[in-house]
Amino acid sequence: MQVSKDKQWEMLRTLLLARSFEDALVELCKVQGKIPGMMILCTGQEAVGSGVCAALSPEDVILTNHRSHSHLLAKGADPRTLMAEIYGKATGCNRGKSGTLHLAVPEVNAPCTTTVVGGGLPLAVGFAFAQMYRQERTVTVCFFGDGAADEGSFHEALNLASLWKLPVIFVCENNLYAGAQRYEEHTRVQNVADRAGAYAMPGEIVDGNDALAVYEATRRARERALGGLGPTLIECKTYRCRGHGESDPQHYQPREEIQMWTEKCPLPRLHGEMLAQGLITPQELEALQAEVDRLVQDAVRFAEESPYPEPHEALEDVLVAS
Amino acid sequence: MQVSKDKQWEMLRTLLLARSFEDALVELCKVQGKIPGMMILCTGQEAVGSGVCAALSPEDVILTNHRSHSHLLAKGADPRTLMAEIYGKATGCNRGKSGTLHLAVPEVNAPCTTTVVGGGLPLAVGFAFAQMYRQERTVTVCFFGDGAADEGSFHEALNLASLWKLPVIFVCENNLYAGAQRYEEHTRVQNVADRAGAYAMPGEIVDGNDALAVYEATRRARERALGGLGPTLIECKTYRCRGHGESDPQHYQPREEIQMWTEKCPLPRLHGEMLAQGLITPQELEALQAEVDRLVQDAVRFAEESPYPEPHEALEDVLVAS
Amino acid sequence: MQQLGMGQAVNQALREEMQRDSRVFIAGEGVGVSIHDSPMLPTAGLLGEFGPGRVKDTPVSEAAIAGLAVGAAAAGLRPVVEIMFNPFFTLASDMIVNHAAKLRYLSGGKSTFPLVIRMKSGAGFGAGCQHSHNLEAWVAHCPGLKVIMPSTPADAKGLLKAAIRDEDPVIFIEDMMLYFAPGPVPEEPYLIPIGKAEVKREGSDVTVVTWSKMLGVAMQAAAQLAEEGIDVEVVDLRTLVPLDKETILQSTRKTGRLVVLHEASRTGGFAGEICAVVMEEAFGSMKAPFRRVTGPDIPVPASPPLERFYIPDATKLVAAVKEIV
Amino acid sequence: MQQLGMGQAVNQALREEMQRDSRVFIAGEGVGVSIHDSPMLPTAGLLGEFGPGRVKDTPVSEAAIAGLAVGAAAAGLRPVVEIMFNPFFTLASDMIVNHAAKLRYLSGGKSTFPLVIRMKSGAGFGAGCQHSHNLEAWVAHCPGLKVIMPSTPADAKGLLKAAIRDEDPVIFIEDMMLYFAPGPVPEEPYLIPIGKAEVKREGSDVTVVTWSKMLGVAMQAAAQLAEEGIDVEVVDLRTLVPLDKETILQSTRKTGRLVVLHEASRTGGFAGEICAVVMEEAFGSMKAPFRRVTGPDIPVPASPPLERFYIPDATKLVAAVKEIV
Ligand SMILES: Cc1ncc(C[n+]2csc(CCOP(=O)(O)OP(=O)(O)O)c2C)c(N)n1
Ligand SMILES: Cc1ncc(C[n+]2csc(CCOP(=O)(O)OP(=O)(O)O)c2C)c(N)n1
Ligand SMILES: [Mg+2]
Ligand SMILES: [Mg+2]
Repeated sequence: MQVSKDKQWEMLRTLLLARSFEDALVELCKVQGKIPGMMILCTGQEAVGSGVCAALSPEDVILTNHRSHSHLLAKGADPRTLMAEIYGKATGCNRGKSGTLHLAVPEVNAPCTTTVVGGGLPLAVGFAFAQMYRQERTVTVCFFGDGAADEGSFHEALNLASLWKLPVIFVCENNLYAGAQRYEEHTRVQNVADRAGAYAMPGEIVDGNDALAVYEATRRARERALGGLGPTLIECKTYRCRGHGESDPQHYQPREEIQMWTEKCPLPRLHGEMLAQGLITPQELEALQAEVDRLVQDAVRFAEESPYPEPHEALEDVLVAS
Repeated sequence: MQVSKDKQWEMLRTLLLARSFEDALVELCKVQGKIPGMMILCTGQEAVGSGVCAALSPEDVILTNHRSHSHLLAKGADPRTLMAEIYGKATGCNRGKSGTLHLAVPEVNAPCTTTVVGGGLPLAVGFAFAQMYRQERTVTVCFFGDGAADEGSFHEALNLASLWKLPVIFVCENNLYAGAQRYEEHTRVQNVADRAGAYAMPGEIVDGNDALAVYEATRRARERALGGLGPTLIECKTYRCRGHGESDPQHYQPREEIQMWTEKCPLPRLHGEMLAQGLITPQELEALQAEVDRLVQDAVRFAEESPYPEPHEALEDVLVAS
Repeated sequence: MQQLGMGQAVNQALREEMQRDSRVFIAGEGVGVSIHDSPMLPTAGLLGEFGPGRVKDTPVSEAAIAGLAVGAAAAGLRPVVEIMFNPFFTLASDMIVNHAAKLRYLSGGKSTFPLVIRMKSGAGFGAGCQHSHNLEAWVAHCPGLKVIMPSTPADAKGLLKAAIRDEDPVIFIEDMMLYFAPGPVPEEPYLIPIGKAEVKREGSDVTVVTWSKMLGVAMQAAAQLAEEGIDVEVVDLRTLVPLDKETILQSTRKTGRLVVLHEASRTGGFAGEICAVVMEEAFGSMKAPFRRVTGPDIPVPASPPLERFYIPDATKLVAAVKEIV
Repeated sequence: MQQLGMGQAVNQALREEMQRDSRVFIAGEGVGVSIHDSPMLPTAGLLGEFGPGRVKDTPVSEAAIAGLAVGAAAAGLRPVVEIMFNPFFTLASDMIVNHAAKLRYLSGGKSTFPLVIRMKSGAGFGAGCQHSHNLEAWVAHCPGLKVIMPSTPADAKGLLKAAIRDEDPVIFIEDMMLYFAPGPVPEEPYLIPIGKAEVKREGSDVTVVTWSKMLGVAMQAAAQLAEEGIDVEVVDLRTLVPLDKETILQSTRKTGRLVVLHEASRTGGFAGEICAVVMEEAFGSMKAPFRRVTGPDIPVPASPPLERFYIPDATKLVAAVKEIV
């Protein structure tokens, strides 16, 4: 099935936006003391967030993890409040409580983000249970890494989701590394998707650098979920082009490997095809790039100009009522 | 391959012993206040313990769970100190600290028993790691239930054991129930053994009421392990003929189902074949039965006559040195 | 008034709240079909009344059970899930401590987590330390959680109903032994506010602060001591977090003497918090050293005489009170 | 004397013990190949020296890591495993609390579990509450575990070596911020006994009991207060369990005043234990209310001004001391 021009544009736009956003962060991180905490980027993996979110409705829920930027931007999060949160500013989407690691944007149905590896998986069961309980026509997507697939939480969550046929899509972003461990150093199973069988759940492998393929797989999984057929495990094969975090010297990642994957970059992959098919013109592409760059510059300016929270604001937001 | 007569006798003896031991407990539990705690029996499942342990060397380690009697007796544990522990007596194998639920018998390389469902699985990784580290020619067996296969600990343990090719045999005793939940009410995967593939580990299904089949499967898995080929997951299909514990009225277990499985009892299954093949005579069988019954009566007498621990002994055995 | 065990009182609370609010559901191991038959148990009969859509038996998967609650709460339902025994809290603790308690804060106050985790606690049934291990001090040391530990069936009912209606995550700990000790429970609907201690016995000589099953021990000791002319005030915390400092301070300022009684092991137990609060805010009124009467620093042993040795009793409490009066 | 950060001191302890005893191995996430480059980190270089047989990188599987330690210890090895950050202790807590701490007791003293769990703790690196959450009070409330929380590189080295040689399970908690604050460490081999506090500064007016990173705050405040004529005695616990009551009591009997300082959140923190011990055994000597200076009852926030607000500092300690002197 041909993906509509609009959808392709939407994906291209979020791909460009995520990349521009993170490219800005790479530079900002070089300024000592500007960005607090650990900076974790998804450069090279953006097709996963873009492809998945393009297949969702605004009411669908996503749960992301420490590597969240492309997921959140693709779901529609405002780059300004995201950037401000990353700076630790009062205008940040989480008022400075989260910082860069647990960016949560309930406004776009990304209601909570956990950086406990694997932590999102049991939460997804709860969100999807609520969707089924209320007979909504919505699904929950949980993004997680290949490393997370070794946590006990993965196992318990997939078993329960399958047992109750919950409307959830488990999206494993296999970027070939979990911290400094290569995939084959942390498990012997050839594909994470092969684990789906352990829960009598369909498992699908897609090229995680191909936004269109990710989109199609998500669309199918979403239809299954809405049809009452239960969850799907989708494994997106991709690559972490930068270090685990910005302070990681990447000694353990072979230069040629990084090079090879950089050549498979999901951005030219999509706009190359779109150009070839005449879905976009070079001028339009340039204009789109300029538009997202402006958004990012604006977000950085917003974050820079925003105040830090007052120290005592730390005491707020713990409980609704105490 | 024909299993030797000696081995068959050994298995038959431990089958009869475990059954006799537990039949005594059924009666003792009816006496109000005699046996403290929850009494959990393995009636009908004894072929698993007997078959597995017959394939092990004395130096091999077993880790068992809340349903431990047949495993421990088959590994050679003294019925007297087991029974005394079940009574909560000072002469019990664990000085009254454990009671019936965590019977540990380091003397026969059953060094610690956990009743946290699934808890034995990560421990088994540690024992097997030590065996490999010291280049011993020994293996570790971990017994667990079908319910335990839904715990996160199962997943983490099997992944790590496979990754490091540890000499461990994971023996799942699928007795069709986890508490009051039927197997198909707690997971959708058809067989627990089907999960082995999720760890690139061989999985094998055996008739858990056939001691000879269990023995053979264990022997093969042990050879694999000693040959450096790593762990095996063996699923023994069997049935919990009594309730989860002795206070369970078993409302949820269909009478016909219990009846059907009672007819598949592992004791006549083995001695029937042995009689047919002339490996044992009716008189020898009767004598063997009488022998184990005497052992059990002696164990009960020992437990009855033993003193309770002094209250302050509760303070001992926490730390080696404090 | 109706006489109910605490399990029955919990059962009534669950039933009433499920009838009142269709967002409330329960989940856990054996909360529907059970290996037990007794009508004294908290979830007896609920499956029949509310059906399998709202009474969810789960696999043996504590992390998934807790995660279910956290996610469903954030999505607007009112989960009440059960962790069968307090030691298994460990297996759910990441979901409860790093998620239920923190995700609201991490969202900057945007998401809410109105959930209840019910757990059975307490020694006395011979099951040993992997089933009996009181860890209320753990959850009480976790900002973002509320912690309730009722001592009577009536309190349990009113507090559980309040917990289910609360907007924040609540840990609700039931001592199993209390299931089988009937007490009066009002028939008409009522709630008991979270965060209020109750003086269960007024007295002037010494304050005993306690909670859960140990209230019975405190009342028994108080009766004994009364015969010897020692007048004990018994403060039942009911809620550990938020802690009702007012009531504790009022009582200790009056009596000038403090004994804290809990079943959990001694070192690091919640008694320390009470001692600290009193020494911060009522030092001037205190006339004598404090005493803690607690389980010893050992795991709970299984054998009956050992287990009895573990559980604090009236004799130990009487002795401790006499040391400081 | 050599000047080392605490990570380097830990590194030396690991190296020396691995050289001495072939049963010692280390395991954890990134203990071999790491995403970090710094020689200041605890396991830097050990993979190269001891090889992949004894330096085991594991999958992201905290329960399996802890279970590996428990099983291997019972089988006679000497595991030293790492749980990367204190909040992830939750995921390993069943293996540590229900297994490492209890299985010896459950065996009637027959099995032993000589293992060390190393964990990084402490706020100050802007990662937020799922990475920064001091939970030493949890492990200190668990019979069967020993708990060490060193404040200086020299203490860390001597205590870790003692922990590795100890026959019981030991939780060893390192504040990450101390990795980057060099201090003197003796070159010659030495051990520091578990269970002994150290008076890091003698004084006569008030006792400050503290541990880990907060020692630096205490020493700084003591120096400030000295200028105002207030003479502070600083007791560094070093080991939380077993607790060195003698040293605490000796000091508080002398000064008659107690402030406890820790980074963990306030309610249910280990300060309560210290307050209780002193009120049980040194009531007669106490001249003033106690004070606790701790993190507030909130998760650790990420934004720099909020995180600074969270972490107790010398200003807060000075103020607390002045309230009671
Ligand atoms: C429970 C837990 N353990 C360890 C960590 C530290 N940690 C953060 S990210 C990470 C690697 C995760 O790998 P993967 O799931 O593949 O995600 P990726 O970083 O590759 O996107 C680790 C170990 C953590 N945050 N949570
Ligand atoms: C972590 C944990 N959760 C719950 C329990 C309570 N429990 C004891 S046995 C059991 C059922 C276990 O089923 P299975 O693993 O199939 O073993 P079986 O009893 O059938 O031998 C449960 C839920 C427990 N002991 N530990
Ligand atoms: Mg990865
Ligand atoms: Mg079973």
